[in-house]
Amino acid sequence: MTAGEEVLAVSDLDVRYRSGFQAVSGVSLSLARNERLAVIGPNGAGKTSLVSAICGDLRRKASVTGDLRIEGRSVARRRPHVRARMGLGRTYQVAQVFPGMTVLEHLALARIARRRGVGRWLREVKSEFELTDAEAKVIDLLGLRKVLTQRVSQLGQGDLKLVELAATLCAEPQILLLDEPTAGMGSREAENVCEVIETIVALRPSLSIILIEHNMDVVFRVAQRAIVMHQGRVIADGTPDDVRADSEVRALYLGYHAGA
Amino acid sequence: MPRRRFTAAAVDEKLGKDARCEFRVSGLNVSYGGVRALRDMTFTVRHGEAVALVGRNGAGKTSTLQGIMRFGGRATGSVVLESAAATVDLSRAKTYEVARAGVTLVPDSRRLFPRLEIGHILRLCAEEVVGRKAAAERVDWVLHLVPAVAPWLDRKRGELSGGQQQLVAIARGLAMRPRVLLLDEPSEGLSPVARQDVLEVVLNLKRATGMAMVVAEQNIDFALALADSIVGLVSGSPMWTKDAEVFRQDRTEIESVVAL
Amino acid sequence: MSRPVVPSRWWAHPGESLWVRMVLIVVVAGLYVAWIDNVGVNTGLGSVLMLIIPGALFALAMGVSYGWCGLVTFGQGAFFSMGGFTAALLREKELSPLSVVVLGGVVGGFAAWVFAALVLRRSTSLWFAMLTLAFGQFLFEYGNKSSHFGGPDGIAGIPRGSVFGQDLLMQWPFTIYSLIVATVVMLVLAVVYVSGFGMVGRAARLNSQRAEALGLNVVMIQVTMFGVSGAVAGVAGVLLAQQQSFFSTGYLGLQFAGAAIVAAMIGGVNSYWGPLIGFTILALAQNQLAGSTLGSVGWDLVLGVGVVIIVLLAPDGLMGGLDSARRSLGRRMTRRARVDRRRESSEPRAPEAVGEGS
Amino acid sequence: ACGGGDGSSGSDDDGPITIGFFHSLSGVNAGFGQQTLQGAQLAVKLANADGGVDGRDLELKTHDDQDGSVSGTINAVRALQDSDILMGGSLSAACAGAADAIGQTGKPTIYAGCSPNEIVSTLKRDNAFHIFGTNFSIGSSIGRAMKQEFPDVNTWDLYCTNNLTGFQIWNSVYDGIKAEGGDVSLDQQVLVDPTATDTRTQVSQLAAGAGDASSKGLFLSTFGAATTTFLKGAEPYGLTDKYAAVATSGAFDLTAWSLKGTSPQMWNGFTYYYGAVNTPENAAFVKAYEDEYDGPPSGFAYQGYTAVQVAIAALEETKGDTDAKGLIDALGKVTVKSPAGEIHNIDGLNQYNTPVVVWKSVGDPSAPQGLKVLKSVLVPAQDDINFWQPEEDSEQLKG
Amino acid sequence: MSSFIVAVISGLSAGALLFLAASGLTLVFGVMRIINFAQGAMVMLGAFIFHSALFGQFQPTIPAFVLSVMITTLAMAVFGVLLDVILVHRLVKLDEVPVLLATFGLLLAITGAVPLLFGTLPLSSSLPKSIDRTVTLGSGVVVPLYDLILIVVAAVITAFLAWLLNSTGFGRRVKAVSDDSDMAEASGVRSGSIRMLAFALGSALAGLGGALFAPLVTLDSGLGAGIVVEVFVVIVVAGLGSIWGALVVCLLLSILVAMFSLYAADLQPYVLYSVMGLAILLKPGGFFGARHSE
Ligand SMILES: Nc1ncnc2c1ncn2[C@@H]1O[C@H](COP(=O)(O)OP(=O)(O)OP(=O)(O)O)[C@@H](O)[C@H]1O
Ligand SMILES: Nc1ncnc2c1ncn2[C@@H]1O[C@H](COP(=O)(O)OP(=O)(O)OP(=O)(O)O)[C@@H](O)[C@H]1O
Ligand SMILES: [Mg+2]
Ligand SMILES: [Mg+2]
Repeated sequence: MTAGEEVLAVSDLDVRYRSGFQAVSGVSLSLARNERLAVIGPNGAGKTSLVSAICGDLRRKASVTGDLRIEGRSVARRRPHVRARMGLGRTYQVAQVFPGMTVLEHLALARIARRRGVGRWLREVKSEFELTDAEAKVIDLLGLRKVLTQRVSQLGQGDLKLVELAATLCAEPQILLLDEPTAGMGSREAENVCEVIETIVALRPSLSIILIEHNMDVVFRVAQRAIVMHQGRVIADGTPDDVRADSEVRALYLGYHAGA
Repeated sequence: MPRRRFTAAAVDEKLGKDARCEFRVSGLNVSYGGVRALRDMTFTVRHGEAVALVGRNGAGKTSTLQGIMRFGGRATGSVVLESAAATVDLSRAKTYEVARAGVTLVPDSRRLFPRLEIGHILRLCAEEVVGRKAAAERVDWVLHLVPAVAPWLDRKRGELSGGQQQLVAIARGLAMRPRVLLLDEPSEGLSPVARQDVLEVVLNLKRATGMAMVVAEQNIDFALALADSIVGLVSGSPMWTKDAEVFRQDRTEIESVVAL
Repeated sequence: MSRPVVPSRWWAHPGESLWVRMVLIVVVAGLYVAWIDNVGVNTGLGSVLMLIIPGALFALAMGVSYGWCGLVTFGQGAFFSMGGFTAALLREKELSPLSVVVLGGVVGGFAAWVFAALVLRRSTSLWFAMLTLAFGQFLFEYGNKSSHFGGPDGIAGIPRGSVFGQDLLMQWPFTIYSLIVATVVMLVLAVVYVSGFGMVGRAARLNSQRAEALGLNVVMIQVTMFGVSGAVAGVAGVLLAQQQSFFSTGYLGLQFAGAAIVAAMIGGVNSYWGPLIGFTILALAQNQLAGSTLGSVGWDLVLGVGVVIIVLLAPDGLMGGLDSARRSLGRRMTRRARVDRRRESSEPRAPEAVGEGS
Repeated sequence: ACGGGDGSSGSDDDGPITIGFFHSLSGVNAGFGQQTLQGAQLAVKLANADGGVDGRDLELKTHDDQDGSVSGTINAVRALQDSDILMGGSLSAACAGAADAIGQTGKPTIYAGCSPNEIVSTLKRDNAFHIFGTNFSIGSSIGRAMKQEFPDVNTWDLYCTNNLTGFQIWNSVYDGIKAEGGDVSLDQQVLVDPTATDTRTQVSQLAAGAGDASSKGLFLSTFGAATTTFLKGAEPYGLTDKYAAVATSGAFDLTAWSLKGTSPQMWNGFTYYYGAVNTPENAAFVKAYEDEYDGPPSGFAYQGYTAVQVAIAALEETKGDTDAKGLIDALGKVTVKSPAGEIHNIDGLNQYNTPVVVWKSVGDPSAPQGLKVLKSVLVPAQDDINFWQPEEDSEQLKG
Repeated sequence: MSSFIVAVISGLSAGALLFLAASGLTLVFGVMRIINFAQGAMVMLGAFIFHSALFGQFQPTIPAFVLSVMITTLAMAVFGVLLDVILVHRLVKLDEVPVLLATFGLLLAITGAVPLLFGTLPLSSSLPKSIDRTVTLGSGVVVPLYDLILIVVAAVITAFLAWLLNSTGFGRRVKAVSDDSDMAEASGVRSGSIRMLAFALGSALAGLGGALFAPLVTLDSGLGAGIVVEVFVVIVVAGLGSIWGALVVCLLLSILVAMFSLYAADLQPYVLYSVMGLAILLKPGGFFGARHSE
């Protein structure tokens, strides 16, 4: 488990939607253990499609070709839950939650998903309602404690994203894929999200992260490396500073006069 | 009030067919599922002028344009078209009525109908506004203005590149005989060359027809090249409205809003 | 470890004292039936109860398949009938009625499980719904033709037998017997409902994509839950067959399954008690309306309009409505409940932690 | 704790005597149920006009069997609960579902319907009496009549619903012909799906293979809608005219009624057809019925009427006493002048010896109900036929 | 050989009727992504309306027959508009499974309303005398004239629908609305009205199917549920959204059923369902399915 070991390898990935639109073309990337990679690019560049393809969420919507390896094992033909059990965990651009459930139940679900063995199905859900210290810390940082027993249908879009993040973290993934975790949030919440990511990274040294973000502050704070996508292709790859200096990136994404 | 006041013909009759119109938006609020995305947006565009909305991702540019069209979220506030002769209040109009009154949106993701051929799309949209008889003529006029589109008439969306689609989207907007053209990120996803093409088309149009325009842009060069005044948006609220001339010399303020 | 407080909603969900409540219900119902038998009104509510039980269990099976894991089925009558025909075909074997019940449950459950496993791996829940309809119809055709199943005239002479020396031929022993079987089924389901498995099933219904992304095998969960639903339907079928001494292919039709869907939806598909209550209400209502035009000829109209209204206005049914009414009663009651719990709670820091945040 | 012991919880002695009516009043079979109800109502009305039974009025309480659904069975229990004597039943599932309750309460019960052999045998309870024919009695009566009318027709084409009832009826027809010493062989047999709505394919098949049918018979082992659909499919081919004999079972008058006087020449066997029975009782019944309702009585109306007649006869026997035991005894003893003739219980069988009418008719728009009777035969029930114990059933078509 | 041809032709005509029932469903799905469980019930309602529109004539003249068919089609179109105003426009926002349940409710409601409106006795009417006959095709094959008429009508309807959807302004608007209803609205298309029209057209097709079906059968309230099962089989095999696909599958399936009733009558009831099962296993989205959005 040394850092630098490759945990996720994507090679030559194509995503073509049923409508015929090719959203991702020939993307290859590799993610090392404990690496934090940002994916940036204009709207419609294919960032979300890339992440969804990695998770296997596009099965019925698009044809996905190319190879995909988690910890060296090819998963290109595996269903999403298998990939998740191999360590993938993701959040969505528009928070995906279970509308009738409470926040606590979301956390319990993630915990059940994490466990192995038949026993996890049979235990009463209530016994899953206890938080570990790490989870309690995440919950407190995200300010979710006061809504723990509320149904998520009563929460706003921003809070939903926090709930989703907390639940995803509860499932203890090895590779965390975050799709615009701070979009639609105020600066304070965005700050909290960053802090949570930092906390988790500190607690779990083996965690790797792919972060899609439009908020450059977050990108600079969290990511060690950034790739830029445009029209389904990777057009730049490097440290955030390198990327920012890249003229094509400036032209296409940051704008010609982006401050350096 | 009778609905027919919003047919294209009725609006023509009221405002005067080729009259110079002023387009006023004031106190526009937009919310999505209870979450406010835009607060108190106010601006005015005169005949032959263009306003650019600038701001970061998620600042509310798209929400402004979609709020004017009444689609997407829930919008409140006043939207009026005014000529010397009369005023048409679009605050309570339905989306298609706004469109028929001559306020035309070129949306950010282009949103061409995938199952229709380009020629049919142009024809269809023209018919809705100018009627069946005048439509062919109108489409010819558009093809004359944007000749690049002519060879693609029998293709479908899936057979066009992003930049090509953008041109078609603009052509579709023009086919609807706009008094006010709402352009959402017209330069997005375009190669610099394509961007130059689009800019030329739009500038020509402005000069030639005196069409009023509202442009949502992240690309400052594009915005400055096109607009006469600029509205700076920060997290859902307009911060300032200034003459574009101010920024042609000094861009610091605009960059502080748009860039990092 | 901290344990946050969870408000109790026992009327929508079985709580921890479930066993006590169940036993209480059986005792009360039993006493009631015994009482009416003693006063001599042997065709009163007691027999209505006996007649309602199989239907109510069947409605519950609908709830399990749609409400608990998101699979709409128009062909659940197939598994109900498998139970019923199990009893019918074994009518001469002199088996104990309880073992027939178990067998019927196993047959229905296994068939449902196999069916779902074959279909669900390949298609969505929408196609699944349509396929269940065709499946039921297929068996209907088959049953009607094959003499093994008595054709449209059914099979009669199904014995009730005796349990623990108690002859079930008479009405009230049979009612008690049905009640006990139903209670056991409910207890098993309660275990499922409050377990992780039950919650995961609901998650699959609410947002299957999210559930998969969390690492939950949605297809496996749905297939298993559908098996459970089939087993409940099978048990209900056996009970009906024993009660009527008769079973026919008529129960395979859309009509029968449709009424159960409606019942489940009226009560609230995703609640534990909902389908039972929905069915009881419907049965009693129809009983009351019988004789009026609306109650007889136009009953389907009432059902149909009911479904439409529920889908549009109250997708969680009566139980969901009660639940949100309770919630909107305000925080006061909840708070009081919390205070009470705090007194009971042996855990020192639990309640204080709630609501205090970072 | 036996339920049968205290079945007298009904009405007190001064109020009206209640006859429970339990039948399909909703759903696909509602038409039949409603007709039966009309017959029963007429009988009650006539009896009350006559002063009731022993000075007490009769009252009919209706309950819907809802096609045998579970809540329909609940209604059966209710029907038993608030009546002194119960009549009803037409649909298999509903009858059978209620049979148990009927047996346990020990209330005197009259089944007016329930034709399939198996059903009838499952309904057997000591307190219940069956007064009309089964598939077996109707089929074999048709067979006998066919042999007498068409001694030379030995070859038959069969158009048959692909289920047990369809098979049973044909097999009984076969037995009936054989019993008269005839010879039967099947030429074409075309099976139709009982749930199918569109059966033109099968009809055209029959037409294509009919060949020279002038010496053949055609038997339609179908009911109601299936028969109508057949006739419509056969119309363009002129198929029914090609055969020497065409026969069907069931309440063909309803079918013919819906065909508005266009039905072809057809033999039919059922418990009753008003135009095919020549008794003074029938004339009175038809007159009373026509006065009360719009048209003449159907077979179902007759069944309802006769069932109530039987009930009244039993009540008169007990002098209005509604005690269950006495009534059951009376039901075993009485003789009733039904429109189709005198009927009584066959000793020890809880089953009446009701005759079967076999008649030939042709559509005639000017005739009442659009049907003209050309000929009729009343086949008395054979005393040696025991409906309760149907002969061993076959999955094979005979012939 | 001649019985073979007869079977093919009667299969074709049965398929033509089935298609009239299924086409409305396919159309409505194509536009609104709504699976209308009640389509079969609407066909039944059409048949009853047809019967009423004959005003008691049992065997109408040809003009009366044609007029009644037209009245029925029109009445069902109006019914479709009413349904859209009351119910359907609310369904567009729901997920597919609740939609299925709601339209199932509609099926129940129509089935329950029919006996209230038209009475409980089975009803029946007949074809005009002059078309209720057979024609002899070459080599002694005798087939009912009406079978041929039905086949022609189905072909005409298919061609009409294909023309309407692919070559007219209405068709383009329908596609635009179903592709992206918000954007269509922003392009000036009254998407609500287009939806209403499309649904009315779907209902009108059900009415037409019912009217052409009515003279062949006895009408009772059980008719709707029977039709819906067959229609679902077609939909599962054909996939949703393709008119031609629906036609082809209706015809092939009906011929197959006819063949079975000719050569293996015992197995005939199972044919449809076996084909359906096979289709699910081999081609889960149907053989002609338009892209099936999740
Ligand atoms: N289901 C779909 N069917 C067809 N095209 C799709 C679908 N989903 C996305 N697309 C198209 O694929 C392209 C890439 O979309 P994607 O969501 O991956 O972009 P993104 O980089 O995440 O953009 P954003 O920053 O706006 O989230 C877009 O042009 C989009 O229109
Ligand atoms: N359909 C929607 N549902 C919920 N929230 C939305 C929706 N559309 C936009 N928002 C939210 O509204 C806010 C404003 O978004 P908007 O699209 O107007 O921004 P924008 O300035 O156009 O950004 P961009 O440069 O990314 O196009 C964002 O926070 C976004 O998350
Ligand atoms: Mg994205
Ligand atoms: Mg935007």
